[in-house]
Amino acid sequence: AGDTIKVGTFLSVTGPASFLGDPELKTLQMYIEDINAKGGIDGKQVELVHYDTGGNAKKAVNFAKRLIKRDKVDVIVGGSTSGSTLASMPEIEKSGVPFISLAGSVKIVDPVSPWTFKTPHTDRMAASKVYLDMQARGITKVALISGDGGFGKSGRAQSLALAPDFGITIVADESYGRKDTDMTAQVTNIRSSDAQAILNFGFGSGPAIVTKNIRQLGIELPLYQSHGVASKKFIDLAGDAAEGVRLPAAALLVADKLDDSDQQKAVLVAYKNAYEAKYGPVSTFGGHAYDGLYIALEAIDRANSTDKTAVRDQIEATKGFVGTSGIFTMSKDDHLGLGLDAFRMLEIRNGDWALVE
Amino acid sequence: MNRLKGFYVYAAVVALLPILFPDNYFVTVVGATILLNVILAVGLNLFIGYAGQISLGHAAFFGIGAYSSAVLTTRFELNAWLAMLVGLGLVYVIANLVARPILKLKGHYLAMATLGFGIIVNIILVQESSWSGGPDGLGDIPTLSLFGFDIDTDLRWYGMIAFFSLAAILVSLNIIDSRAGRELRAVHGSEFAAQMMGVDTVRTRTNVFVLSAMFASLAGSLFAHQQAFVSPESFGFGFSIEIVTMVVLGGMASTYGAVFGAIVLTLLPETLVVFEDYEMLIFGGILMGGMIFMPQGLFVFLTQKIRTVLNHRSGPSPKPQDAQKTLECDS
Amino acid sequence: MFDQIIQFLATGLSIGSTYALVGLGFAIIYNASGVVNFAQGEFVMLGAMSVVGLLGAGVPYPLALLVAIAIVTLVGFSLNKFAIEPARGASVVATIIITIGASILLRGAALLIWGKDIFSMPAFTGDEPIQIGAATLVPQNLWIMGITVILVLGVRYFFDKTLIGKAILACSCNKTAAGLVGINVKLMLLTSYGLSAAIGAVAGLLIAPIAFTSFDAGTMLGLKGFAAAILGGMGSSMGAVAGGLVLGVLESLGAGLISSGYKDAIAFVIILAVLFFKPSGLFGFKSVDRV
Amino acid sequence: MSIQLQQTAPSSQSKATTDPTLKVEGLASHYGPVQAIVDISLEVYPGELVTIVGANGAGKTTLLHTLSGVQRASTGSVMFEGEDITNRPAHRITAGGICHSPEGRQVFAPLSIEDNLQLGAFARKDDKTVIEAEIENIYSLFPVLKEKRLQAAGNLSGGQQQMLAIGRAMMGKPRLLLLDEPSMGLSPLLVGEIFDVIQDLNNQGVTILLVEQNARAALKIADRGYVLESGRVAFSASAEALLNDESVQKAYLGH
Amino acid sequence: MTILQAVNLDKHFGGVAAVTDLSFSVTEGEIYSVIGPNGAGKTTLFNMLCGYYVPSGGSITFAGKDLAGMETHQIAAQGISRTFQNLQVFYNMTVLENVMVGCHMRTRTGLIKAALRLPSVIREERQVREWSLEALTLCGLEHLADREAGSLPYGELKRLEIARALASDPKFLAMDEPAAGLNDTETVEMRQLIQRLKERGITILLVEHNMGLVMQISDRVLVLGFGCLLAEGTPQEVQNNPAVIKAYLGEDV
Ligand SMILES: Nc1ncnc2c1ncn2[C@@H]1O[C@H](COP(=O)(O)OP(=O)(O)OP(=O)(O)O)[C@@H](O)[C@H]1O
Ligand SMILES: Nc1ncnc2c1ncn2[C@@H]1O[C@H](COP(=O)(O)OP(=O)(O)OP(=O)(O)O)[C@@H](O)[C@H]1O
Ligand SMILES: [Mg+2]
Ligand SMILES: [Mg+2]
Repeated sequence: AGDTIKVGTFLSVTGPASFLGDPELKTLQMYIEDINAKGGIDGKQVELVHYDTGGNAKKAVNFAKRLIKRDKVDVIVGGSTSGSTLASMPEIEKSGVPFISLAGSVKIVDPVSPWTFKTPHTDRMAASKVYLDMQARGITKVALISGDGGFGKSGRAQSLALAPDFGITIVADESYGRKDTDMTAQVTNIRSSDAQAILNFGFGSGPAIVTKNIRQLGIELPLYQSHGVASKKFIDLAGDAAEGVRLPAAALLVADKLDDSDQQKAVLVAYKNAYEAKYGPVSTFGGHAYDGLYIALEAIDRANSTDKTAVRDQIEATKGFVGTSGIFTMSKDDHLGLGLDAFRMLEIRNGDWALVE
Repeated sequence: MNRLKGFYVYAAVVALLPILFPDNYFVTVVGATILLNVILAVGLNLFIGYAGQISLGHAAFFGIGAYSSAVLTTRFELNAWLAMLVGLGLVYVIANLVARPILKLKGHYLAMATLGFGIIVNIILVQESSWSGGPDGLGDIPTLSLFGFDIDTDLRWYGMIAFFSLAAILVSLNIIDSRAGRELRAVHGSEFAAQMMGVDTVRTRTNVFVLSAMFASLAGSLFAHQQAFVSPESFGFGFSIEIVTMVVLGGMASTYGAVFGAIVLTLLPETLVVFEDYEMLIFGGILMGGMIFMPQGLFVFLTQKIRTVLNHRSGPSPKPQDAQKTLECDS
Repeated sequence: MFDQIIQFLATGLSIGSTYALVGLGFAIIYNASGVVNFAQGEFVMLGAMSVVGLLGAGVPYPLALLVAIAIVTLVGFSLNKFAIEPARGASVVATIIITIGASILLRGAALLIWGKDIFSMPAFTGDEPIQIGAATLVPQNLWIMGITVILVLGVRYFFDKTLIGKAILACSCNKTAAGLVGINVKLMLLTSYGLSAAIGAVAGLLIAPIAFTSFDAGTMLGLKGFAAAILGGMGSSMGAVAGGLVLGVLESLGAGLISSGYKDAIAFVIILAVLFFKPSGLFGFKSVDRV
Repeated sequence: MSIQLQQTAPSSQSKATTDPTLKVEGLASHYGPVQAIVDISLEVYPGELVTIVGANGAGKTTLLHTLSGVQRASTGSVMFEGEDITNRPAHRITAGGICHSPEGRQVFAPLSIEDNLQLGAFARKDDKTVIEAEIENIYSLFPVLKEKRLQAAGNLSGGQQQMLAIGRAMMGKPRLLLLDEPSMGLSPLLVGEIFDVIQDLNNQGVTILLVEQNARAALKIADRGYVLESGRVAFSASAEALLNDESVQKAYLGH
Repeated sequence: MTILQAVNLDKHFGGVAAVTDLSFSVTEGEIYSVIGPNGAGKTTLFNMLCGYYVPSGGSITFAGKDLAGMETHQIAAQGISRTFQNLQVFYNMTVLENVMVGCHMRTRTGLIKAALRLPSVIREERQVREWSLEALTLCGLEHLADREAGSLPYGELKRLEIARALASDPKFLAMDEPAAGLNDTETVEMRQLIQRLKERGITILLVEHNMGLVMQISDRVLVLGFGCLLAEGTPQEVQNNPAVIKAYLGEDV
């Protein structure tokens, strides 16, 4: 590529995972415009090439190819869902283009593939964070419920695998479909188990319905959700039933409530203000795109070229990058670069997020 | 007699395009997808267009083929071609097993049953993650190789898929133009009269169902190796509908119609991506418009147009009314 | 255990009622033209989304409900007038593809108008759970079941007892003859599209308070409604209800007693089994064709 | 056909002065590029019974379909009681007083016989009791229909369906009745009866245009007849003249 | 020699008895007609013979074989063919193709052979075309061979069904009202056609309301009334049977 830096992206802007892809795209567009207005990177303008996968893995593969072959992008920041990321990875790895995924599954970076990175916390981290909190409350018996999409399934697998490490037994294991309209049956089973808490992995409308159904059936157990519901929308949908729900999430949701000494605060507040001024309430998902974009561009900046290998190496050399999800320090063996501390445990109180400490 | 004139022209175009544009995304990548979809559409057309049946679960066979190849080559390190054959065999068995109960049904009931079958297969792929990889899918599928040649570039894949795709069309043309093909259409025209002429219609319907399922399985195996990754959502209800749409939009009971439908329906979204949020609106509109103004299908419409232009038939001919020749109601 | 099963049944009947309503919409258009309207789910979505939009614009709640039904009915009319009617000579399958196109178009339109968000809608009469025996339901569940019963009886009366209802049936079985006895086939089709759009809208605004709504909320409901209509016997209003309730209960029992991951598969296996023994559904007429 | 019969005036004297109930001029109709009827002109006067004869494929059915709005006319005009009804939709033509018992019966198969008959009166505004009385009347003509009144029409035997189709057309209380081969599939006993019924209706003042393969019987009760050949009116004459015409006998009456 | 034998046949639909305790036999090479009022059960009898309806009781034997339990295509394979009162034409094919389907049982090509289009397939196609044209010619339809079947008028469709049935080279042909919709002159042609078929050695079972035709060509006539046997005999005998006259023919015939 000549005098522009081409950033390619394929996102689920429509379809079931549009709540991921939509803020991600907006974030990319907003910041690239901003960067270009400020003179670009090394004097080069940044160009964004984007395709909407509609959440379809097959399309993701073709669009990845299209980005590589036809648009000849320098770096790819995209892949809203784990499914579309995993699907396009073989092609991207084969072509050797640096790729920063915005999807959650731990499988993307474990085992590490040479060209693929990611910015969101993994589902394994989410499960660990939840279990830590449960441990602190003395909970040992947990009812698990999850959506049967990629996110929920993967979260469920991690939750099942990690439970013994935290001395936790899973006493119920239920699931629901993406478009199910009522989860009372599953929740009824949970009610008759001897669980001390409930953990739900899922996104979209499902978790909100689960939350409402749980309260309707008069279950008063602590309810944990995953980072899949880390947007204001969840509180809107679940309404009163959301009170007391806990979830692990990036600090972005509570940016204003952070201590001023918090290293991330400046970045978070800046992102939040910029995004909300233009589009409305932030979600953590757009933040992942922010992190991915800046990690990529800073690597290109440091590499002083768009040579693919050089950029890849520089991404691996990312150190202490303060993003919205946490502080990233990557390496050859760690293509995520976040620690468990990047997650904050939040609780919904009075229709708003609150930090649990 | 030039029964295959159209086929030769089409084959020439398929062969020439990559020679003229060897590194063009729309030729080698989208083109390969089109050719793959052609296999699916041409196969399903035998069942829907000619035999007059309906299947809303065809993607399931596509998926079974793909997963057979994926699982056997990754988990059991079976030779890819062997895996493909095993997939075909598996689909043969499954299609035969479901055919008997399912093909008892007619019309919308058949649509529902095939749809249900498709959904069940998809749920199994999602739930049985221990071998299927679940919703996250299954990756690292080795590529195909032929005589020691790895099929590892888009161009080679184009060639590979083109070969099978052309073979599929040829087979379909041959079948239609034979006793077996007339059997299919007779089942469509009047099942009982066909039986009275000695056609074992249950067997006919089963055979064509199995055959079109095997077309799909073949396409699935190719797809798995080409993409090196499979996940259940590629084989869901939506894709089943898409294949049916290809067949109908192109023009039912016409092999070239199915080909045409596959081309249009693959290219359309690929070109509409630039419209972003308007994509769905436009796509839906085009689909409706196409069927409203060309209810017989694009291909039939175009060939008729060309023929009338060539024949210089003057004078407007009124639209034929759908005079009902049969007494029976649609069931 | 027994209490649980009661709860499963109650939940199943409530979910099933919404499937029944969607299935009823399918039955009406099928009765008039032999076509399965794949945009039926989108009517449901549009109903709910319109209410959300109207409430957002400050329209009072009960009025918003009525206006939403009117809007969707109009959409139904338009679908017939501008897409189905002009496609003269289209086969049943071609017409079905038109409705598939319409469903995509309507979803696309909803996306442009309301965006991708999921919306909630207030319940008709509050969220306070009601205990009925061993089962807990919310008031909205009762609204769903009640209105379903009323609509089904109405539709059944319409087709069985009124001449217009019979005229609609006549259209689907022989358009030519229908015209010859003086039935305005176009008008009947228009009526049936309007009617089933209205019923779809009602289903939408009944269920949205429980299950939320978004531009793509219609697809799955449409599919379940289709399954309900087929299970009960295509074209029969009682069948649609029976099919919907059976489907709902199967799902609920399947999820509760066997496996929530496989609950849809269980439901479909049972539908297939029923069709195997009753190829025209639970209440469907055997097709009458003589040679 | 070569012989020249004189173009007959309407049979009964009074009719000559009245306007025709049905006046068809230069009517043509196509199926796609195929022309099925060409330049057909004919008149039917009030109270007349006119029959149309012709070989298979002559265009008789197409003509009736074009009159009743099932088939589009490509040129020409159809006037009914002085009003131009060319290419009006079928249901409006029916409502205007023309009923058509079509070829191939076309009963509403899944509906009951009673429903079929009720629908026959769909275009009428009459009172329910009036209609019910008329249904009873049809039942007395065809008792077997009453016996099976609640059964699906599709399960009837061929001849029974034919009775139903005729009954359904009669239920429309037409001023002009188009009958396409009403005797087809009926037993000899009933063929006789059907012709009696047709004659009765005609005597009650219903104008009738009758297409029949049983040309002899048809001509016996008809006032006039038209002979159709390859979509054209070859000639027309009084029924009596046609019956006695040698070439008509040879071509249509089996002699 | 008896080719078809029905013994105590019964068929009822719910409460309606369509055929009751009917026994008769057809001799090889004859024209055997079945007449009777509308709804007497004639078509139902055909439908049982062809396996479309399963008899409620009784049996049908064809050339010594019991047809019970056989499927329609197996019955067809015995050498039975038929035409239909409610036309069952393949409207999605041309006239010639309709008849070519009739040759189904005389040919072998299956899916696989067809897919590969072996030389034998091409040869067979040629043969089928020849047979079909022959059958069309016999029925006077050869000039319509390439027309879409859907565009034929009613009368010609009836003859098309006969041509199709003939293409299967049947031993036994059941015809359901072949003359319906034909005028008297055309009926004469039909009579000649049926007679030619008889000369070819085809046994014919004829249902027809046209008494002129029936009485002229039938060897024997069976009269059904309300599903029961009313009379059987030569045309002469039947015609003069008072019960038949009362129930079916009417006084003035
Ligand atoms: N649907 C159609 N498509 C094309 N051509 C048709 C169609 N229907 C009829 N025709 C043609 O129109 C001509 C007139 O047919 P029509 O059915 O009116 O004849 P008819 O006089 O009623 O014959 P019949 O005595 O057999 O009923 C015939 O040549 C026929 O082939
Ligand atoms: N599937 C069915 N269901 C119910 N009744 C039936 C069915 N088939 C036939 N019938 C009844 O059985 C009787 C015999 O019918 P069939 O068609 O055999 O008469 P047919 O002798 O052929 O009369 P036609 O001369 O009018 O053709 C009729 O009363 C008919 O209503
Ligand atoms: Mg005719
Ligand atoms: Mg009969």
